[in-house]
Amino acid sequence: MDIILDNLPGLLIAIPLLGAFLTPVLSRAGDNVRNVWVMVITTLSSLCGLLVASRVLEAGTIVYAFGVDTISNVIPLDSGGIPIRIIFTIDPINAFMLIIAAVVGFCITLYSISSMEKLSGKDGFFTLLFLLVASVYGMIATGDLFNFFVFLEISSLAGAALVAYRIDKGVATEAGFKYAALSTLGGMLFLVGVGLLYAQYNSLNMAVIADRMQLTGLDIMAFVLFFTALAMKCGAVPMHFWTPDSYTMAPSSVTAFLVVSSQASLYALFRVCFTLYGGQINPLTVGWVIIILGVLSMFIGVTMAIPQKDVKRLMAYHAVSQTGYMLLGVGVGLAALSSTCFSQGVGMMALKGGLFHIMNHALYKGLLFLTAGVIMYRCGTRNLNQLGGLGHNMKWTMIFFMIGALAIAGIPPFNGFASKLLIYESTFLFNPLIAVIAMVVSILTLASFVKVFHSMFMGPKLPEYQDVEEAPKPMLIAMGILAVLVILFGIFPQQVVDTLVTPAAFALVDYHGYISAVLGGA
Amino acid sequence: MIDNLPFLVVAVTILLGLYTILLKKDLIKIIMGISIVESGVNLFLIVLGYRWDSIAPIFTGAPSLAMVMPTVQALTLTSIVIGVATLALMLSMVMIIFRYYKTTDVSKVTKLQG
Amino acid sequence: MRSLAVWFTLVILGIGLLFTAVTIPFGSPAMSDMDDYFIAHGQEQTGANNIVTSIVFDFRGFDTIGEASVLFTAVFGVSVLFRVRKKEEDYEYE
Amino acid sequence: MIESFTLTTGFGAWNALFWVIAFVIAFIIGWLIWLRGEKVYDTSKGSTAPFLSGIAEPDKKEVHIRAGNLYWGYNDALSGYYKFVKPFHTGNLSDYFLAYLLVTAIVLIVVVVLK
Repeated sequence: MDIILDNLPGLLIAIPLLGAFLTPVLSRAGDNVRNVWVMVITTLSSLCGLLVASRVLEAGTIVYAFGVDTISNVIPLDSGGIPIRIIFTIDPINAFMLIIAAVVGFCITLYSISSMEKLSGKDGFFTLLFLLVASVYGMIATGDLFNFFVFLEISSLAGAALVAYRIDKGVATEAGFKYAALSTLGGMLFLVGVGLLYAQYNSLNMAVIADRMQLTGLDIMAFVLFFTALAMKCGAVPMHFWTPDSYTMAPSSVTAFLVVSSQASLYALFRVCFTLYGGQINPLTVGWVIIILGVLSMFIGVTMAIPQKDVKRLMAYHAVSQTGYMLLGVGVGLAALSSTCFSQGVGMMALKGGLFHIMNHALYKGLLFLTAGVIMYRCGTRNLNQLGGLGHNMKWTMIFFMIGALAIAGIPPFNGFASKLLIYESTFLFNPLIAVIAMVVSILTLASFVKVFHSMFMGPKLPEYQDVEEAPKPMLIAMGILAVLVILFGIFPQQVVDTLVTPAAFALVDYHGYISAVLGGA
Repeated sequence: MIDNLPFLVVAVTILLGLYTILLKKDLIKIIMGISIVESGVNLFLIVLGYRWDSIAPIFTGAPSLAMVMPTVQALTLTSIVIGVATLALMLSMVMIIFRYYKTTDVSKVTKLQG
Repeated sequence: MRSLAVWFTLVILGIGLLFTAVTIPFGSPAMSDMDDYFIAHGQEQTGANNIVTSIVFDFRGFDTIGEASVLFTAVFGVSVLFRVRKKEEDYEYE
Repeated sequence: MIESFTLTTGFGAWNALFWVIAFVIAFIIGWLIWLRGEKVYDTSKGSTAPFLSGIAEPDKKEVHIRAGNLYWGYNDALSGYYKFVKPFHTGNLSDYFLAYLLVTAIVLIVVVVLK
């Protein structure tokens, strides 16, 4: 038992990879065997993620090295204090992201078991899905820059193949190709940055580099390459163009997880700004760059969303807009923490708001994409101009959609409000104009979801959707889990902030803690 | 300056790749541009590890000299395989796009817009 | 307009890359502690005469798993793309 | 008890409980009104059909207001803004690359200048 608990960070990657490698073999035995196998693997991997997270929150940062029994062997005496093996470093913010990936990963796998049953090529689908899950876990957990690049590439490739999965007369392939090409270029430029850091510090470990960072000209070049590659992967305006395309054409369950995968890039962006270049790069400049990207994302995302007629494309633009909130919160945190004009409280609150919003966004946006998937599954169309009157037959879907829509618009008592409140209050103290923009964006979000709600669920029963049925049970259960979490996080926000978000925010700021956790002693 | 010729080659290669990506109109050519950038990055990694007057990091019967840095070579191996994999996926996607759109002109593969 | 942006981008990135190229010392790396460790101990610890092999398959073996997964992903991506599909699967996007 | 529902932001506090109570009260009022309604009525004689001043009920398809007709005023008022923003979303892959690399260049300038 102990050996399993000690090696949990390794199992985090191993279980989904095992699932991926064996799914095509086991699907020879029939659909039922494969479904059971998929459920077993996803349950185990989600449990594993949650266990790792809970151990981190209890006992502090886990440092796990591959290939040695004891951690002390990783940094031999004559290697100049550099870890020679690949290290997983899981501190509270990684734990926070792991919880998101575990919860959403479980829900979408459950959902896709029944949403995929009509389609061909299911074994390939689940294989790629598990690879995507494994790569997201890896991106979150790893403490090694090159290893991060490898997982980034797995997530781009698996994501692109899943986006293109439906083909849809070539349109889905177009979206997948755009995603693959952009993220490959992003990954390549990221690798240039890794090389630049390696050239100076002869290490690939984030903690070592953070410890030795001197901010030479090459480091600044590397910072820019990291920054834009990761900002592009998380879909910040004006690099967001791939987001609506690929979110629209992917199967809905995949879209819900692509949101998490872009948030893993977002996490890495914060890791680069706070830990890797912690205390070295000018926080005011970088903070304002992040704030400007965030404000642009919020505003352009939401205004582009309103006139859309494809429901998933509309939601995808909202994903861009909500990413803006996270960038805004963390950017304000970065800028305010360094500035002497503001108390530490403003910065920490903004940081907490931004991080809490990541979790809330993954939950309600996942829920919304899953409801859009139900509409697609039952009605065969996503065009808002053709839909109508579905509320008569799809009561549960309507309720779930309502919960998600109210949460994304920041209506209390749902979870979107709790995190937006933190962002509003701190941003207002930082710069009132930005807070006003954030509130206007929130109102526009509500307006566009009123439009969607009206045109999908309201109105008389249309003749073509006379006999539309409610979604199948597994899909309802998956949506139900997310909906319950949305409500719980909205009613008990303080508990969530205390147990998950505050440790994460402090871990993000405290880069000395991260370095000493890996290198031992300060 | 002239000592840094390999790095200049890397910079020029990456720039050529970026030029191809930005200014060529054909999807295949864009993929070629990405591939050129990849080659530039791989070359960059290899060049990083070079030390004057040293041999490949293999223990043979040769008189023992200084060896070049091995880590970057291992990274390059990984990076090459990743490059091949992405290339294969992107080319097959272009095949499917061509099958349905009957074109590989990047300005015509724009069904998703607005 | 577009070509202006393209040339602006290329010039700025070109300056950045050329600056990088002339700044990195070629042939005499600033630090080489980790690599010296590999050269000094790689043979005895892993039994490989080729140090690159010992790094690929031992010290950084986890990257190699990732690399294999990338290859696997690409293979499955291609096989999913070229699968035989049912006619009614296509969704008409307008 | 009440504290467990409160989110303290450091500068203020917000309590979810009151919203839940408000929702519950609103639901109860609505339910009471619903209870007072007519329990039995004859559905066979067209008492559920809409009465539009004696004109026949239009087709279901025409009753429902489609999404394209919603927010007409909003779109019209902001048409200048949309004329500016929409052309950027060309769907052309080269433009996607250009946006990414252009932002890289601009951030490079900004970070180097304001180091």
